[in-house]
Amino acid sequence: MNEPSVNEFTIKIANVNGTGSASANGMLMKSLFRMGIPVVGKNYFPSNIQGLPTWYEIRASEKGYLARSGRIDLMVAMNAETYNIDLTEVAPGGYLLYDSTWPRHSMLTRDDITIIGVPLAKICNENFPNARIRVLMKNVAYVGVIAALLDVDLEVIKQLLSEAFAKKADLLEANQLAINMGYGYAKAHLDTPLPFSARISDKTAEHIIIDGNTSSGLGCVYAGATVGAWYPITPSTSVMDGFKHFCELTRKDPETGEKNFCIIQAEDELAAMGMVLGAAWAGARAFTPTSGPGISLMSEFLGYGYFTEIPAVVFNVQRCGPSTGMPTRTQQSDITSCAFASHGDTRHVLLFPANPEECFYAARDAFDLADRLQTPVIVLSDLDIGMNDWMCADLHWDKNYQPDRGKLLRAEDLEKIEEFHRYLDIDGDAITSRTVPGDHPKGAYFTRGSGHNMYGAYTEDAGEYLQVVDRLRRKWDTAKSYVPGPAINYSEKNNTGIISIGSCNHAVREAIDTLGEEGLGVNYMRIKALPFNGQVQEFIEAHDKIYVVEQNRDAQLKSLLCLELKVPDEQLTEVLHYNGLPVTAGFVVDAIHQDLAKGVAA
Amino acid sequence: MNEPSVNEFTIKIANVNGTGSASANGMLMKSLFRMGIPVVGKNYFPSNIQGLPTWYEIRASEKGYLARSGRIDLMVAMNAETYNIDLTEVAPGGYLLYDSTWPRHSMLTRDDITIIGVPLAKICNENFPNARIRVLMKNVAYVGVIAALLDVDLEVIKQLLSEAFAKKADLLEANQLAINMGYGYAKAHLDTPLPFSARISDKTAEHIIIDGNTSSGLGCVYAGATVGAWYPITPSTSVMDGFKHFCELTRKDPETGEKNFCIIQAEDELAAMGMVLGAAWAGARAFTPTSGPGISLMSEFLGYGYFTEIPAVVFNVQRCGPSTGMPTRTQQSDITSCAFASHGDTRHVLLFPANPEECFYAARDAFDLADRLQTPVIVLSDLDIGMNDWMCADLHWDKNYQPDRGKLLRAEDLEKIEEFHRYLDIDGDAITSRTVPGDHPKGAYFTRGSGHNMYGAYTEDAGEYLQVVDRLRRKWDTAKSYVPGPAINYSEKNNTGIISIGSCNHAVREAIDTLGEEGLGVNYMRIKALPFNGQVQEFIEAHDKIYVVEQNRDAQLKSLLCLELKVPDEQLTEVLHYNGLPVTAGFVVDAIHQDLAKGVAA
Amino acid sequence: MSFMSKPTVRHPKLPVNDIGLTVRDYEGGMSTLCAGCGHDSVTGALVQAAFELSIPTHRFAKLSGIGCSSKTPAYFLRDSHGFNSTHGRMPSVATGANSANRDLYYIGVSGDGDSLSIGMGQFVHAIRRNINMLYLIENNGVYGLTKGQFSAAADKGSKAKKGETNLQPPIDPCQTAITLGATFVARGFSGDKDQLVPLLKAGMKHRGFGLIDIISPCVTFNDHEGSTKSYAYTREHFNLAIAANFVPPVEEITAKYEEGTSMPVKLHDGSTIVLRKIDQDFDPMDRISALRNLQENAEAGEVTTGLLYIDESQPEMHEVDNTTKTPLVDLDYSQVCPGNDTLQKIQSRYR
Amino acid sequence: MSFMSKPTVRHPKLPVNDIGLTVRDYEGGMSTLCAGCGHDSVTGALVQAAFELSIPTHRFAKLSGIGCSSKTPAYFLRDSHGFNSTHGRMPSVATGANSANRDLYYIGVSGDGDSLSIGMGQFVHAIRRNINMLYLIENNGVYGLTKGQFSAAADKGSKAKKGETNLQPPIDPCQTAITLGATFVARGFSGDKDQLVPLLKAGMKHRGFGLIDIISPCVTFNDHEGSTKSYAYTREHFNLAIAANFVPPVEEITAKYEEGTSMPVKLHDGSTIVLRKIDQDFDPMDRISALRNLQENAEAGEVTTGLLYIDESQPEMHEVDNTTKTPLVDLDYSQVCPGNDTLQKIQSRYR
Ligand SMILES: Cc1ncc(C[n+]2csc(CCOP(=O)(O)OP(=O)(O)O)c2C)c(N)n1
Ligand SMILES: Cc1ncc(C[n+]2csc(CCOP(=O)(O)OP(=O)(O)O)c2C)c(N)n1
Ligand code: SF4
Ligand code: SF4
Ligand SMILES: [Mg+2]
Ligand SMILES: [Mg+2]
Repeated sequence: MNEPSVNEFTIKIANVNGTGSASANGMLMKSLFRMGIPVVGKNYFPSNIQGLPTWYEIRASEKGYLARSGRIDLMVAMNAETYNIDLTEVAPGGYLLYDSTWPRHSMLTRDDITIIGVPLAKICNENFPNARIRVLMKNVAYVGVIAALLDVDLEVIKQLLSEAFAKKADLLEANQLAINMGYGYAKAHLDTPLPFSARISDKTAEHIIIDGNTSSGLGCVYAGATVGAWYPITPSTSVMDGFKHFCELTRKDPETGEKNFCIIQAEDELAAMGMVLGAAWAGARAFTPTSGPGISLMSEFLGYGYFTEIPAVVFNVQRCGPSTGMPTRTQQSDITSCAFASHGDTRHVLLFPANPEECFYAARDAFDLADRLQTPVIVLSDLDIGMNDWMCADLHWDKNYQPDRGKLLRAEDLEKIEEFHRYLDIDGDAITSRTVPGDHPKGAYFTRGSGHNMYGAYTEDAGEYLQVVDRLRRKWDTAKSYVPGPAINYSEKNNTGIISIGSCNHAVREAIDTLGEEGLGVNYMRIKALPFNGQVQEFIEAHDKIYVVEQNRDAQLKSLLCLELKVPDEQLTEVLHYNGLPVTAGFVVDAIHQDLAKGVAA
Repeated sequence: MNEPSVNEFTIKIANVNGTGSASANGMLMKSLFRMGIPVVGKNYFPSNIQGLPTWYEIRASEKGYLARSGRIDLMVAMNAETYNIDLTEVAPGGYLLYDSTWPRHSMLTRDDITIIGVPLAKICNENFPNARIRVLMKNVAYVGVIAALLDVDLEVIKQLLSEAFAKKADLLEANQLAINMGYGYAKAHLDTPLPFSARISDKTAEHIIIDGNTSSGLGCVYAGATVGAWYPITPSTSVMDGFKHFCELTRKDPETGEKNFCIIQAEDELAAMGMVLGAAWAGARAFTPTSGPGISLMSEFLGYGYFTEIPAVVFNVQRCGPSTGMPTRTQQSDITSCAFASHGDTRHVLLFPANPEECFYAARDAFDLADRLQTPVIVLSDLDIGMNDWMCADLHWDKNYQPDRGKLLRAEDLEKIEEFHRYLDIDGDAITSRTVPGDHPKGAYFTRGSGHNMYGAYTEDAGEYLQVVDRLRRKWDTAKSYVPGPAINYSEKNNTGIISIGSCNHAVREAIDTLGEEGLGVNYMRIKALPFNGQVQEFIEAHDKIYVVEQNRDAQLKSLLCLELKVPDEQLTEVLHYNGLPVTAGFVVDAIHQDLAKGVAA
Repeated sequence: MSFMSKPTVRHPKLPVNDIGLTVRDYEGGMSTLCAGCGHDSVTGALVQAAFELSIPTHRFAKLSGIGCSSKTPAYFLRDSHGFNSTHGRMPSVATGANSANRDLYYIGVSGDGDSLSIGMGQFVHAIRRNINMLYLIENNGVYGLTKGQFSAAADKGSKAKKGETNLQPPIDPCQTAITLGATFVARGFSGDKDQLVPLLKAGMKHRGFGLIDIISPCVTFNDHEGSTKSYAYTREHFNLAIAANFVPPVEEITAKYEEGTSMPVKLHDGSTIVLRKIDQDFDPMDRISALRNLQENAEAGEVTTGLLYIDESQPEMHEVDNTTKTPLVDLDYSQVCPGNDTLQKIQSRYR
Repeated sequence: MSFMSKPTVRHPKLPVNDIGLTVRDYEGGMSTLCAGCGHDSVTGALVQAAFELSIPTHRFAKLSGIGCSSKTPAYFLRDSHGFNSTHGRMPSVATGANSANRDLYYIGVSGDGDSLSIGMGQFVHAIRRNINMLYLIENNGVYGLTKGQFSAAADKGSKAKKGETNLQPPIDPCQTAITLGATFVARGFSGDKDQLVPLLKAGMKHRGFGLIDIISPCVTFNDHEGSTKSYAYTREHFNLAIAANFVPPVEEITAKYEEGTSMPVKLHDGSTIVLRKIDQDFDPMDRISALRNLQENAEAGEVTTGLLYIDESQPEMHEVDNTTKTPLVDLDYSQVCPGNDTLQKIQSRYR
């Protein structure tokens, strides 16, 4: 960023976890948002609780590019331990802010960037008596400094502070003091603003800043889920935190405290999945959030749900595998394991939201699909979507929405029919009717993971068995017309396409713009669900060259496309990013450049 | 079978389980075997213990066709409950033997077969005083009848009896009496022999009759496995029974009774897998046998083994899925779930033995591969191989065999080197060295399923993480040159091929002969392992048309071929048999006929 | 063999219960277990208990894991919803079902393998949550369905059919449950229906988790000499500690109870269990006494039966959670959707 | 932060143990836990205990599950093999490792979440098999690593940091283990190293499964007022029942013990634990007495610590199984391969 620019920059703040920097960083991001500037906050934190390096990255982009930017304009290097690496990450021409209370090691410097020292600790030590407060206020103080450097509206910050500390006057005062100290110091001692800075804009009206786990939890509330069972696991834990929070807020009888929901912290993921199946079988909308290891543990039960046709909803907030892997890093590497979770010929319906907004509506869709298709539906988000702060359009709830419970016969429906058979395909769409236990004697049936015939009776008969599993396979075809189709940006002019999925979206869109500026027009399809429907097939057929951008090592989405749509491998070129950090537009552009260069060389 | 024939027939005996028919049926089969006639015995039994229908099918084939034949020449209908279906199964021109003590329902008959009544119960009731003995001897008596009908050598039967009841004189006497009664009755009242019958031959020398689970267990003994952990599950249970039996026989100190092995009946499959990983990590060759649901439950640990590179051996004796499915029916439907078991970018080395003989050697190969590749290796057999009686060539053990422990450094090796790093790829083959806990301080390292760098240290660094997972991917390539290549029957004349796997083998070979007689030359490749190596690729490339014959609904082998070798879908035509019974040659031939007819019609 | 294959022919002379049903209406499909299997007797006792309680059949939910024992829900209560889950995981499914509908009678049927090996974790946590259900372990000391391996309930020294001796100590589900705070713990014997039926009735009516460990011999794999779970062994070492008699709410308790030996325990629906001490040392209201006696008797090789421990004062899961009294499945969507206005309000925090 | 990053600088004045190592040699990598975390103190005590026992470092195998507690094996015994397994599954891995090599000292480190929720089944069965290992539960009443949810060890009424009250009854690993037949059960407190070190030493030397439940406060999520697992609460309610002193084989036991209050217990390697009753009601040789006291004290809100139960007479897994004395990993292939002749003989049965 060598030319002065407005509302296009990335700040990265290096810190140590457990020092309270999160709220300061969040405040900085929100103040930009309130100034009307599109913004995104990404948190890179360790898998421990206190004392290890942590980073927070804020990208402001008037143009609305909200992927990880891949370049750092201003590094706030508050962690001596990582100073060395942090220094190297700054883009040429960029800035590094550090705490000059203590001298930097002389060797650690660069000529192509500007180093800014502010004696943050010193200032705080002088102004705050208590040790813990000093640590906290150092964070607030650098926000003050940055506000000055970037010309952030101080009033906005102060408003944020007064909202946050409405009930804590002493803290409000301390925070305001720290902001002022930082701001004042910078104004007095530094060249402000920097060549890149913030200016009031209008791009964030009717938008919110939210993480995908919170919006997933909120979506479950609105979708009418009444039972949630879970076992804590990073990065999915806050889905249930969100659900619980909003349930407590909206579904508790103000007088009796009685709850219109039931949340169970299970003993493990096997149990969580069992609880969801039990509750869904009993007629409730039930769900469980988890991450990779949980999916592995749920495999047996997922297969049970598939074969017995129980509508269950699972949120898999993907993290970096294999095994425990890097639990606080992001990946999209559970696509294969979710699609085929469990032994035998099992396959699952998947949804792929791309951001918190879509997580909210995906919750609704997942429950509707699960009920209509009577099968487990897994929503695959990831750590990037689930735990980072994304700017999204306001959420709305259609007041006419009614849950689509599918072929669920309640007592009054059963009264009207002669006989009920659980697995009899009356309508020819491979979907059969189910009932609610306790409703009516006519509705009683026996659910079993062992061989059953279309009347629900136990069978070991080859023919009866085939009737059921072949119908399940046909149901997969039915599912194609029910699941959300892909999001497509198409122009006949282009014969190159990109297919991607979930949290790759922002990076890909930005990459497509970049490529467009270079003269390479690229069409775009974002997959939203498995099974793939006809539109997916058409898009692929309409292009000579297609890049599949995804965040895993083994090209899992591409593999599924090849398998399910019988696409020849050479038609799809893999673009794989899987180091645990969110993919950037630059990575996508580079990969395509490289591939094109290969084409030229060949 | 309308013309008189010798040593080519199939008998099916319908019975009720828990009535002791198994030993009588086994004796019948073995007597044919001892006459020098190739034979196979298949047991179709219910998932319960007593009182439900069960069938035993014996195919004798001088030509050595030992797949399920798909046609019944002689039905022995001992179960009134299934009489109706059993009757329909007899091939036109065939025979049905029933117990004429009680009248048959008049409606249940057929004109195109011959019905033979023998008052078995009556004969037994007259000759045996005790009720339990009567039930048992009825089974022996029908063996006597069949011996007469098929001209089975009575001396062979008597020899078998005297071996079986060497220490039980009274039982021996009863059995011999029952045989004689049946034989005598038939000789006196029936036209014997039938148009198809048995004649002394010489095709079974240097062969044994054994089931694949027993030979797998035996293979583990010879491979030097010292630790076996398991949780009982049909149809894999007898793998550990076999291992235990042979260990007790050969690895127990005759004086102290001390055991050179340790078998643990785990509390479940998760624990069994954990035990295997623990024991393998500690330096032992360790294994666990299981079936589908067990694989699902082991998923998390399998991924752990992959990422931490622990050599573990798993036998998956596949049964009919999804979920609990039909536990006493066969399928090959865990190929996908085993290949990708666990979340994240995980993939496993698989072996596919085709019969009990191969199970024996596959055990050895699995341990050698696991040790060389330092990764879990899953041997996929199935119920048909594992629990049925197959004729195989004698097993031999190379006296020079030494376990290939791969890069396992013991104390003396460590003494020789400067430094040891668990995950450092020194040789460039993506395989690193490991050590045995307790051997030497220099060998100590820390095993973790979380992010680790090539020195084994914990990491959350993107670059260090990539080094490890990229190496693991390269190890997959190394594996290609270590795993057994396919078995290929190739002639340049043919441009049609069949690819198949495991227990499909006999049916496919027979089908190829049939097609050959019709004038359609077909080449054949049987896949023996994943990953696929270059030969697999070459075979596919060498053919215009390839049928992939496998026993699951979702074309799992074909899918893997497409994915791994980037084969275009249209080059491979699925032939899928998945009703739980073993595939027959007829099914394969019909499927190919139908496909060819489609080609013609199109 | 399906539970649907059996036509319900009503015998005109069969007695009917308070809701006009006969015992036949509480039966299920034909059993496919071995002739003489203890589990079939438990099935019979369950049918009797459910009939005598006059509960409408469709108000039961019957759940199980995998095993011969776990097959039995197909053989009773044909008109009840059934859920034959995966091996060892019935407790979680029952917990989930109960969370969605607190008003049904939940009967969980499990085996000693199903509950004490693969299912141990879930068993423990269902107890801890005090799920309102009746939980039966049909305990035969072996894995019946997989052909006779020792289970974790096999006694030390017990002999397998082929002669092998079990060398590991057994897990006693009753002692474990009492230690973990279970609120209703009993032991029965499939061979003693008179004792079992009242225990089953009490267990169904108990508020919270009711465990009955039922010694239920496996005639095929564990009924030989040397087995400590055979009919013969159990009959011989049977030791009834606390007899229980179930009295429905409407009936008056007429008998006089001697102080200290007989005691009525009121259940939450107004019915009563009348307990009678046979073993005077045993106090079924006192955890430690119950544990001590169980342990001492076990060491002496005795099979202690009866209602071993009861505590009606503990809240079950929904009471702990303060869930609404209406079963969640019966809430209308309007009762759980906060509406768009609330959504807009909520979002003000995210700006 | 790896255990490799820390250079071992040997201070010349540090005392050495019988095999010439200093306490530094028993340390590990730098801890990444929160400053003040109880788990770090347990790490310190382990280092001390291992040092004092003079066991060569590479003869330990240290295993764990997942959690803050389960991270600690990286922070002690740098020269020992470590196995940080999956969540809740350390017991099975330890069992497998032990099956392959019976001669190492196995130290399993777990948390209350790791052992009592997801790991409950494996925990129970490791006890039942009497695996020869020391098993530590670093018990803080919460899931530390996932940020403070209640664990199954949280006491009823204990308050979370944000104010929520736990309403479910706790699972006490000690009571559970005693009921299940564990042969060495102790409770310690990370804040009391003097008591902990001898317990650790005794546990390492105990033949069979040695459980120490160590109250180990989580300063970040469970050290506030209202928590019953805080430093303050534990200190205040700390109740030492049975003090234990470890005496190695060579040392003579010189002190005189008063009949009935002090008793030496011989361990299988010749060392001794000298037990001293502080709480006179407590008999650590008697299951029921131990259970009764634990339960009564728990009801009174007390944290009973010390060596709660010990039984040196029970065989561990290999003794039960009669495994060869040579660790299986050290058998030569020739000792386990029956050879081709035997193979041919075996096959005669299959003809
Ligand atoms: C995951 C899984 N593992 C193993 C099995 C095989 N299996 C079926 S029943 C059973 C044991 C049943 O024992 P128990 O619960 O005591 O029932 P019983 O047959 O004795 O009544 C086992 C191991 C299975 N069905 N699923
Ligand atoms: C299968 C699986 N589920 C969930 C998690 C997430 N997880 C990590 S640690 C932990 C709880 C740890 O609690 P505890 O054992 O008490 O250890 P502490 O951190 O309190 O020492 C959980 C749930 C995981 N790693 N794996
Ligand atoms: S095997 Fe045993 S438990 Fe199973 S049905 Fe037969 S007798 Fe009952
Ligand atoms: S979160 Fe708690 S348990 Fe974890 S390291 Fe910090 S203080 Fe210890
Ligand atoms: Mg059992
Ligand atoms: Mg904890």
